[in-house]
Amino acid sequence: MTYFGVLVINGVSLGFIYGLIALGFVVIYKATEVVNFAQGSMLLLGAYIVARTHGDLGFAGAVLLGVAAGAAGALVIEFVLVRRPRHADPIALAILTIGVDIVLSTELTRRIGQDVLSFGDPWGNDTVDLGPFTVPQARMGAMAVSVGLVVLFFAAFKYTSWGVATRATAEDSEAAALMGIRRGRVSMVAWIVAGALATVAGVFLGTAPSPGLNNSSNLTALNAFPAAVVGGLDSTGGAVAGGVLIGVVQSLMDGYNDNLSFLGSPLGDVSAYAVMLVVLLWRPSGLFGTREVVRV
Amino acid sequence: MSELLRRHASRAVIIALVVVLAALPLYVGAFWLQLGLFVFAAAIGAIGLNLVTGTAGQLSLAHAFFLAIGAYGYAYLSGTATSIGGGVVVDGRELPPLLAAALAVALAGLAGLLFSPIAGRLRGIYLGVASLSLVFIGQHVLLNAKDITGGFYGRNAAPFQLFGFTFTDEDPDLTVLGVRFGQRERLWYLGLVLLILCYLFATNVLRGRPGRALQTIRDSEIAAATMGVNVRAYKAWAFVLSSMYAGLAGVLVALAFQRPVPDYFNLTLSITYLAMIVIGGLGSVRGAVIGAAFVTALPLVLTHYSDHLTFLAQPGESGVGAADFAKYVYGGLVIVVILVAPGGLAGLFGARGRQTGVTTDQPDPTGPSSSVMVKEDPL
Amino acid sequence: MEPAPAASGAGSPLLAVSDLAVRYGRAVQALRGVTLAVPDGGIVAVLGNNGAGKSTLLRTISGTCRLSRAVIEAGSVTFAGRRLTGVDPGGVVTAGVVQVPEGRRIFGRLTVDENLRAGGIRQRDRTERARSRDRVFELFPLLADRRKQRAGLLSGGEQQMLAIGRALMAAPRLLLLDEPSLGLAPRIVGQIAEVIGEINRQGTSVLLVEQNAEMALELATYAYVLELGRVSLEGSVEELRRTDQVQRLYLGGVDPGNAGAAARRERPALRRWVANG
Amino acid sequence: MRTRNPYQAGTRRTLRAALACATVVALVAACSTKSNGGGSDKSNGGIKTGPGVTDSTITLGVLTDLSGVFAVLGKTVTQGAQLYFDKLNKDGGICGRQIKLLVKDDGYDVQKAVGLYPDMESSVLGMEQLLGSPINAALKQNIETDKMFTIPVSWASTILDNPNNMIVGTTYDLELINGISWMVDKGMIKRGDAVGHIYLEGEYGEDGYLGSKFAAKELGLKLVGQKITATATDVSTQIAALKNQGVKAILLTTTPTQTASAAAVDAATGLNVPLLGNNPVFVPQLLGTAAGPALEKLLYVAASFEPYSGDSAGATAARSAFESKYPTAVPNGGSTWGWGGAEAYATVLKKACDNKDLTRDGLQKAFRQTTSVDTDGILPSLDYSNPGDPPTREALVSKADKSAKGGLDVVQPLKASDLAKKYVAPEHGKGG
Repeated sequence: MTYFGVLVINGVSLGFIYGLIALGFVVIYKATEVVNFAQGSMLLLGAYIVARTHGDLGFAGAVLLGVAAGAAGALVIEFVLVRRPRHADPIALAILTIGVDIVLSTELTRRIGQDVLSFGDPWGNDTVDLGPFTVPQARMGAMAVSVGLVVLFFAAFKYTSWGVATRATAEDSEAAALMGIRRGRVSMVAWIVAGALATVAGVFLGTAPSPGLNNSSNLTALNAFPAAVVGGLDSTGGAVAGGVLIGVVQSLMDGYNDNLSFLGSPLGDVSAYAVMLVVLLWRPSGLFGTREVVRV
Repeated sequence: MSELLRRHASRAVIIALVVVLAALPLYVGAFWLQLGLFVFAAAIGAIGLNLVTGTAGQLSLAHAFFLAIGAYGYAYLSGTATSIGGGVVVDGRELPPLLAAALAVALAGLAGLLFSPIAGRLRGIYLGVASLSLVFIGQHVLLNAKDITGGFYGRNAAPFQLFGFTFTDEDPDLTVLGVRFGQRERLWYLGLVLLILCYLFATNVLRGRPGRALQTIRDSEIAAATMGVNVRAYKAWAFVLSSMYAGLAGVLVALAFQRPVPDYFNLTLSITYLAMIVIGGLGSVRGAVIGAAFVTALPLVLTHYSDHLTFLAQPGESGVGAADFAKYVYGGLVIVVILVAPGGLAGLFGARGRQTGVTTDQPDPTGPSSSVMVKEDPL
Repeated sequence: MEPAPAASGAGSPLLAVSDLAVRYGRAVQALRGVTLAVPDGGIVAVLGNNGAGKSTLLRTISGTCRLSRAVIEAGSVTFAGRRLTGVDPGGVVTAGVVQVPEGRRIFGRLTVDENLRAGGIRQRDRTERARSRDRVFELFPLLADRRKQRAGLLSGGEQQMLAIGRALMAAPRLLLLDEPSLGLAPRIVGQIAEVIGEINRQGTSVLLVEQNAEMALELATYAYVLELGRVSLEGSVEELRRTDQVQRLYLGGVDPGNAGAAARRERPALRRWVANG
Repeated sequence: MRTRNPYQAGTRRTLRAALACATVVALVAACSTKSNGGGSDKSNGGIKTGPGVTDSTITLGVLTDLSGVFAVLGKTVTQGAQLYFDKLNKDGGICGRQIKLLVKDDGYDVQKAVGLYPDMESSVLGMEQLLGSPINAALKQNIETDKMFTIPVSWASTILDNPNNMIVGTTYDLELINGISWMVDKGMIKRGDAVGHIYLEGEYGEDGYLGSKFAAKELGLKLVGQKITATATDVSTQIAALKNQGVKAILLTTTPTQTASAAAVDAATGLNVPLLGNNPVFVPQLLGTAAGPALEKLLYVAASFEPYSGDSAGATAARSAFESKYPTAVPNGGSTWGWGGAEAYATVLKKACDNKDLTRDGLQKAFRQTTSVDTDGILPSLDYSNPGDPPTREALVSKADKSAKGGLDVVQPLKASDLAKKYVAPEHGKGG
């Protein structure tokens, strides 16, 4: 039972990080109908800046700079690329973000090389005891910060003008335009938020129990894809729930792989995608997503 | 009159190209032949992906999975039971290679058919993301179903045979105009013929009723449905056809590799195929071929000439090497094409521009099937 | 022909559309030189069949025509002496022109309150915003009762009220109404008409685009008839009521047995139900 | 296509030549260079020479990863080999010929490797380096057909069955068997204990697992395996599973990042059991991460070659050459092994020279006559006379240590344990 608990805690703590990335997918999707395949590179970009500057700025300063850089990077992508073909079809834009991802991730992984970059975070390898469980402080920090960010995000999404404007645009962009809501601004803020969230997620992916940022850290964003889709691409709550679900499923599948050896091994990565496929068969718009409204 | 002339000129160019390609094995070395094989395989695969993504507008990232089915299907069906290392013994069906290849293509089509209920239910980007999962599940199976795939170690693909003629270095020894025709030369012609057939088939499909139906679906599924197009059936059919193309490309890859390994059939491969059809020009068969040639050849050719390309970091130096540079170029081209040249390379080079319809990001608002008209009809 | 500033008679009109030509793509010419005016404080109606160009006219004024890839070929829109052509939708709202879209298009997943917030998003002044909200709740007490409810759960008439209320949150000087009576029961249409009259009495000018000519001619003082992208008829409401054309096509009074006209009205309505369902 | 110009590199014929060949049947073989691209054996000054060999040079191929996930390893190994050949060339080379490396970067991409191989095939005598398990697997057929004498940068016992492969060192399974024996000797684990093994999906990981399974069976240990993918960076779930089984030690056949994660979680969860990894689990950069202290406390690495800091004459020479050429680079054991591998290859070349046969067949023959490669202590003496058997069964154990150059310090010199001498892998004896 304790073992089960450990697996669940591991899964949940990882799941919140997935949730942060997935939230970025969702907020961009809601504001612009674009699925951003460059999220992994944005994560790498912000985290790379943190890793390179923490020596001079300290952890907190580096994180601030990294978040700003991640947000700025996202903004550049949005501004230069995605905004220009304003009426382009979302699939073409999704492919465009794949192009961005190829270029950006090539450059960043080339720079990182074989290094394992640490962030100089205050948690180190210290742990916290929760009853029978021992959890790395960094993961507790990740959970606390993620929960904090998610709450902050939901509050902003619910109560600020930006939140209202984004939700209105997501529902009916032409009607929103008639209210004077500028879609460009909604989209800009969405990309900034996604870039910032990705950076924070990147930092947590590189703190204990991971040794640091390396040239494959961006691939974790691939796990956030199933998270976002399982929850429903247009559901912010679904992103977080999907992240936690995927994190827990992966952790349990890995942890009990011995009992599931007929499925082959390792099961962690593939289980995320298998879950996604099953969910999509059952609910084509994810667990909490709204069915696509078809307007002729 | 000038239209007629242009068509003749265009046909002449294509025939000239085919003649040049047919003569090439007499002149060029192993590197170029191997490269050519990859290009032929990629072009066939790209034509297939283009049917489903370029023409029907269904984003698919599962192409690597269907290629794997073709490659491993062929290796398994034509192979014999052998020990391949690490104490693993792979099974085989020992079918004649031609039959094995045909069945492998059919198998890939069947996989497409099995996936099509999912594809039929999902719209737009959801389909793209769902198709991602096939690649991951495929990799998992390739690595775990060891007695069929050989696991990480791969398994040998039997040499191709056609009516007793083997596509290997000997048996029979073959010399044409003084050039010894080994495995690569022979496979070159096989690949070339298959590509020509696939090209002609695809252009015919697109020119006919199914092509128009697929374009209508891309522009608006609702409009297509109201016009009497059976959307679900056509989407399924496009998926099946596209996976069969991928399966054939997979068979060629298996023959070119001699030993397919799971590492190859990963997400990067799917993305590479997507890059091919975007760079070539979505919706255009010719574009798919041009894009496939460009994306496949670029990294290899750059590496081949890297000694002479002084702006590239030489092996061992730090800086941007040929491999990275190729990625910048084709990643950048994907961006540029979508931003400014929706017709892709085919649109730039081709006399008539886009051949088989418009690109997804600019539905022609005047067309009767266009979503814009349906959506914004100023009633 | 210079349009008469009609009833108000005072100086230059609040909204002046002159020689407007708009085209979709290469083939569809939606407007072919439309000229009309809305005087300050007036209610002006635009009548017309499907495809006459009514929606395109409103889209061009509100700056959203670019979203549907329409191109302004010629002409201009001027509001309170300021050119609106080329101004983005946000700028148009700031200038004081707000459109209530056809089919209501309320944000169904947002609450009533949030819909109103979305409407007032360009209003930076907090007290102004509160004043607008009070005004909306005064006009539509029902919305005040349901402010926490999801807008999608409202009835059709309530949604229309919300759509109008939402537009009023931006405190417009000119309200553009695109077929507010569409799909509503006659009793509700009456209520809506009353509210529009009230809004106008409080000082907001109204440009009302309608197929329901009865309602439009009730409210308006001056009206235009659009046909195939051109103004085919205009005049004061009294004058127009007397013309055969308006009688026959829009009021259905003269020839009750005219099945063709009836069918013409039936079909588009049906089409819209499909479209928005 | 970019290939219309028949005069481009790699092209050796013209249309005219081809037509001439068609008419002069007798000359067919002579003018058709492609047909004998694999072995245009000539006799030259009493020495038979093959492709890649001229009067003054012997060209060897290096197909490696300089831009992909294993770029750092590929780079340092290549640098080590180049430094060795630089020294050798200064001393006069082999058979009076200078050794030249033709280096191509495949970025750890299978298709690129398969595409670039024919580019090298006809211009090199053999492959001094071929990096990557999937690439070795994909090119296996070609290597066999072309009789290409190759050093794979891989230590998997599965490649022993290819008679053209020269494994420099012992295999992953034997590294771990030696390492586990050492742990038992040191009292870190004892009969009846549970031992965990986190290993990668694929050749590398599964070969290591072969060794741990054997050792566990022989030594009465309870082995708990946890397979992971190469991209996983957090192994806390796996460690939790092992902790649940009460393991007393954890074996690692992982990427360096995963090693660091394992050490961090091992220490952080209070498990604190020693870690023993195969030679690729470690790069010195790990010691600068938050996991550094845990690694220094817990990590041991089993390898059949000396780390960068090794004190043998060979390792010292390799180190001083590296330091003078690349004073600012972060050193790691790759260059040391690269140097040793080059020396091993040179040993075979010298033998082929003595046999007056610098062809691929000659190389093959010389290879089988090589019973003791001496690398001045970098590696144990290597014996290639038994096809399919590892050239050595010895391994050393080193410990992560920040103060040592290259981050590793030897705690147990090269030695073959009794268990290692007894071990038979599935491939053993199958080569040739």
